[in-house]
Amino acid sequence: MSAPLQSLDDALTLITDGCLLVVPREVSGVPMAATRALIRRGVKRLHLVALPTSSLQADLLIGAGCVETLETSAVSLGEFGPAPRFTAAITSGAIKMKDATCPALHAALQAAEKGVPFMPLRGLIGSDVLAYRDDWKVIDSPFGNSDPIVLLPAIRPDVALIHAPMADRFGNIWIGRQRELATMAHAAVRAVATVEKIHDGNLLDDPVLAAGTLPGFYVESIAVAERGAWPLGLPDHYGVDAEHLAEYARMAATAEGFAEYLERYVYERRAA
Amino acid sequence: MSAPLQSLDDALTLITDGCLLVVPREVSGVPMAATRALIRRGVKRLHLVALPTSSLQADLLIGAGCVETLETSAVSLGEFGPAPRFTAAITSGAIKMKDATCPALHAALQAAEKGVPFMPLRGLIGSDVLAYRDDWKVIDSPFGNSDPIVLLPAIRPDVALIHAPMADRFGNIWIGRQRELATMAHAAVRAVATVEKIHDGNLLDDPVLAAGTLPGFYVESIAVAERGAWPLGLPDHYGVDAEHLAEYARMAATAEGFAEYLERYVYERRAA
Amino acid sequence: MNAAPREFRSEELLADVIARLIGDVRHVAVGNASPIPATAALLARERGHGRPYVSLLQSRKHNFFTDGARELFDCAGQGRIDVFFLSGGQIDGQGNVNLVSTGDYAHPKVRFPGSFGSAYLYYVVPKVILFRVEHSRRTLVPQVDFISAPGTSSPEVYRPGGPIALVTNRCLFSFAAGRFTLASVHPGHTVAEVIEHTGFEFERPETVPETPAPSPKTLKLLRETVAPQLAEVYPQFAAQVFGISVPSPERGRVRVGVAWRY
Amino acid sequence: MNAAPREFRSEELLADVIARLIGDVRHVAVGNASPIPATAALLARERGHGRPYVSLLQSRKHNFFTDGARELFDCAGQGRIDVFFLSGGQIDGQGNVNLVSTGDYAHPKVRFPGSFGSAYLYYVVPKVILFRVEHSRRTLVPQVDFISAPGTSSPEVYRPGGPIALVTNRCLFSFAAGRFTLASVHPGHTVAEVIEHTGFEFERPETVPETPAPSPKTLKLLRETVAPQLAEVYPQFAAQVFGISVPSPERGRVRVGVAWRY
Repeated sequence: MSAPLQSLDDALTLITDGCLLVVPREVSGVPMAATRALIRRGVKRLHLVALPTSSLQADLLIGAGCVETLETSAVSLGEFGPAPRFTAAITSGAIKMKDATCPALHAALQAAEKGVPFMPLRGLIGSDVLAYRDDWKVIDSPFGNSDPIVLLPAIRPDVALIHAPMADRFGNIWIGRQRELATMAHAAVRAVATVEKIHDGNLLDDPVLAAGTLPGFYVESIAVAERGAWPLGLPDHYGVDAEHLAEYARMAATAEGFAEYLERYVYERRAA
Repeated sequence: MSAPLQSLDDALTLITDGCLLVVPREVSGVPMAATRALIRRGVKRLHLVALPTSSLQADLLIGAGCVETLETSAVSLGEFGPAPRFTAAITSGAIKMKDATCPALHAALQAAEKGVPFMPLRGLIGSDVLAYRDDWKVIDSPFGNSDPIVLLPAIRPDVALIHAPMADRFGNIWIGRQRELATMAHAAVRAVATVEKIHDGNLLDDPVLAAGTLPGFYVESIAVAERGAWPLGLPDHYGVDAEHLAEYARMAATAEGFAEYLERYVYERRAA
Repeated sequence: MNAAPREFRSEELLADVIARLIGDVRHVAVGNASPIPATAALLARERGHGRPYVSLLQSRKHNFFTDGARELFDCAGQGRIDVFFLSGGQIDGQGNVNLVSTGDYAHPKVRFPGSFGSAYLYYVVPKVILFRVEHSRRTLVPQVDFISAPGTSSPEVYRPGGPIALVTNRCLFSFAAGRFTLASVHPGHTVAEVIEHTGFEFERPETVPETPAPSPKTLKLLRETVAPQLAEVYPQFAAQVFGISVPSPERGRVRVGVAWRY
Repeated sequence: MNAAPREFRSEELLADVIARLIGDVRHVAVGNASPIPATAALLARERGHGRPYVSLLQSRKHNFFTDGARELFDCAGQGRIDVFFLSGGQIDGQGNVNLVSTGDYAHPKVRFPGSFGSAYLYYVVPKVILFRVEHSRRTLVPQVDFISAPGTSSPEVYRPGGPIALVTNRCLFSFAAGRFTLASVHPGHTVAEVIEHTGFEFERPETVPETPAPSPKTLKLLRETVAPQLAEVYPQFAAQVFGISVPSPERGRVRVGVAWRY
């Protein structure tokens, strides 16, 4: 396998209109530079799965009109308040929402990782989360007490898009404790990554680094994007840009303010 | 949580007669020093699950009369031939055998890890592996083509027994790429470990080491056992002792030779 | 012992109340944006001399998970998490919580962030403590518009867990047999006020005790021992409530419960 | 091209046969104690200028897995493994393999190690190549005593994979529609001999070709490029077959196929 190192725009060509795209939760290393590049390119009709939640990334993509369907457990700016474009899109009916609960998304991705059509999950029974999901089934468990249990169909994304501290020239990516990034890559047909930097040598050659490495076998393309999670944080590397997120929360509160945000921070590439 | 560091015999007290014990495959770091200590103590009626296969460890425990039921996908000395005490015990009917296939055991442990009563698995249908397992069920998948699929009940061991390169005084254990050791510890009620050495400081404080660390929260007791996998190997640390395994294969070919092996290498502690 | 009025902040009272609810358990996990439950969990750990084990999911230091974002849920499924905290845009008298939306689900009036892990954790964690500072007829309703997770389940449903209490800025409710009971009213508040501001019906004893104020020993523990630990995860909160300031390069400002403002 | 007899070892012929069966695929995985399939996979990679990706499960160097022992099976379930190798204590004419025991399962005459991953991988890997050096009526039987994994499945069973061929020390069988067909007989062996030593019935064309001997180019690749790579995992085999000796602190001696001696 040769190194799949590419420019950011080239690395993202796999993410086409209508694509089933999985992205990680807000604290796992969110590919924000890549997200801005996708918005600039004008990707459309994404079926976006946020594993299991999202913050700025989903809100930006929704506000920019890139999302047709959203499947996740929550979208919020956390300490900075509700996610305004998500909230507006849901109340106006602009996107289709598939409400889930965190472990259901993890299990559905693990089903794809394991090549099984479904995974069972406890909980959910009697909730409206289940009531509104006609793609989830309930069976009586054939073991023990024949009690009812939910079966979740596998989610096999077309592309998993992640951001990580480093990659090597063989396509291996160091993800550390963020092991859901490995599950996403395993579950998806193809994985695309941005990284802070390139590691000299082969990450798999060092047993200590290898323990936190996603093998390049799963990775289709990689682009270097320094501070590529900004304004979100990258665990153990940099924190969130609180001032920027507060500014976003203020600007995105209205459609006009959001358009101005896009103009200033996405289209003009000032911060990308 | 204070450090659960103990002497080898004390660390193993959790492994009682009749215990459902899970042990790792022959190349993942097998707790052989601990196995010899268990034989010396005379543990009885183990329900031994080898994830997903075993070599010397299962053969020794079976030959020494510690095992009532064995659940695994294969027992063999690999390049050194069949596992003689396993083979003898099966043909004489001395132990109850639950034949499995590797991914079924991984899935059954993952079911316990996830707190679900079962996991689905492809394959198996039409095999005698399935035919002889009345604890496995077949249902028609409620998704897609309603095709038949096997459901495997969760295996929740009383104890997971592992060997690893190092632990710290907080009970954290560095397992590296041998992530099935984490699944075993998660799935089991309690985990017991031997390690080559104690790491100064907290393994979770360093993000690179943390990526390969099983948190101490899952670990009940730890004992230091230098070269604790001998005569098997420990990945990235030492290889198998081929001469010893060849000697074992020769001696264990007969009940008398096996008794002599136990006397020389287990009871006399020469090599422990 | 001490009838003289003591100076304490409501956050300190609430943390003390929650710490008592936690009780003697092995492991307490605290989700995101929950500084008061986090304070309570750390307080319980100080009182228990290191027990319970406390996981603050927002923290790197107080968070042992190394198997990715799923480990919390797997851990709960294994029965290894004894106490968790949930909130809700609406909570009703049957213990149902709503983290999704008000009005019709297809055409919501107000949208909340979403159910997070509630539709699972509410079922499998033995002691779930509901925590909602705002105690009003808007938040505590007769019937939630969307059940993110139900307060109780029918007997055939696997459910080792569920709610044990609801803590608000006015009072403490206990929860059992599908109903809330007013357990105590916080100093400075009254039963009449609780009735006025609660949208659901609840049981109450003839005499409702006052929530005990935090003891001097508790206040000392909170201010001197717990607060500095808290500052890593909730620097803004620690500064506001305890006057503790620790620069943290990885964290932004924290505004309490702001995700629930609507 | 070259009618003169060439010197080659049977292991080189078998590796060449298997390399052709592998064909143009993305990923070949080779299990434990399989030096000849490993040789073939590395040969295919040399011919393909780096494609296919080869995973030797016994190796640290030629093994990219970092998610523990389950990753091979997960990877196969994802459809990311195109070729795998299986053997068996018994193989029958329907492609069923037996890795468990002969005689009655409850009271076996001979016990083999066990089914390993066969009862899964045989179903999900598109090209499974059966490899059994010993070609005898003891190993190639009319009907296996225990089906570790069946050669075919009924149409309702999910089965994207299965056997495509059986390679022995005497010949190559192809497999399709539930039956073996004699595809070629190795140099030095005859059709009559194959019939005599095969316990199951099989199809054969009127004229059965001879298995082509490895070309000089192939032999050069094997000896000069593949053998040194192989020595990391199979030092004994590399020494015996190719005269290559690389000291390896992590590996013991390898005896080919010895797990199947009975």
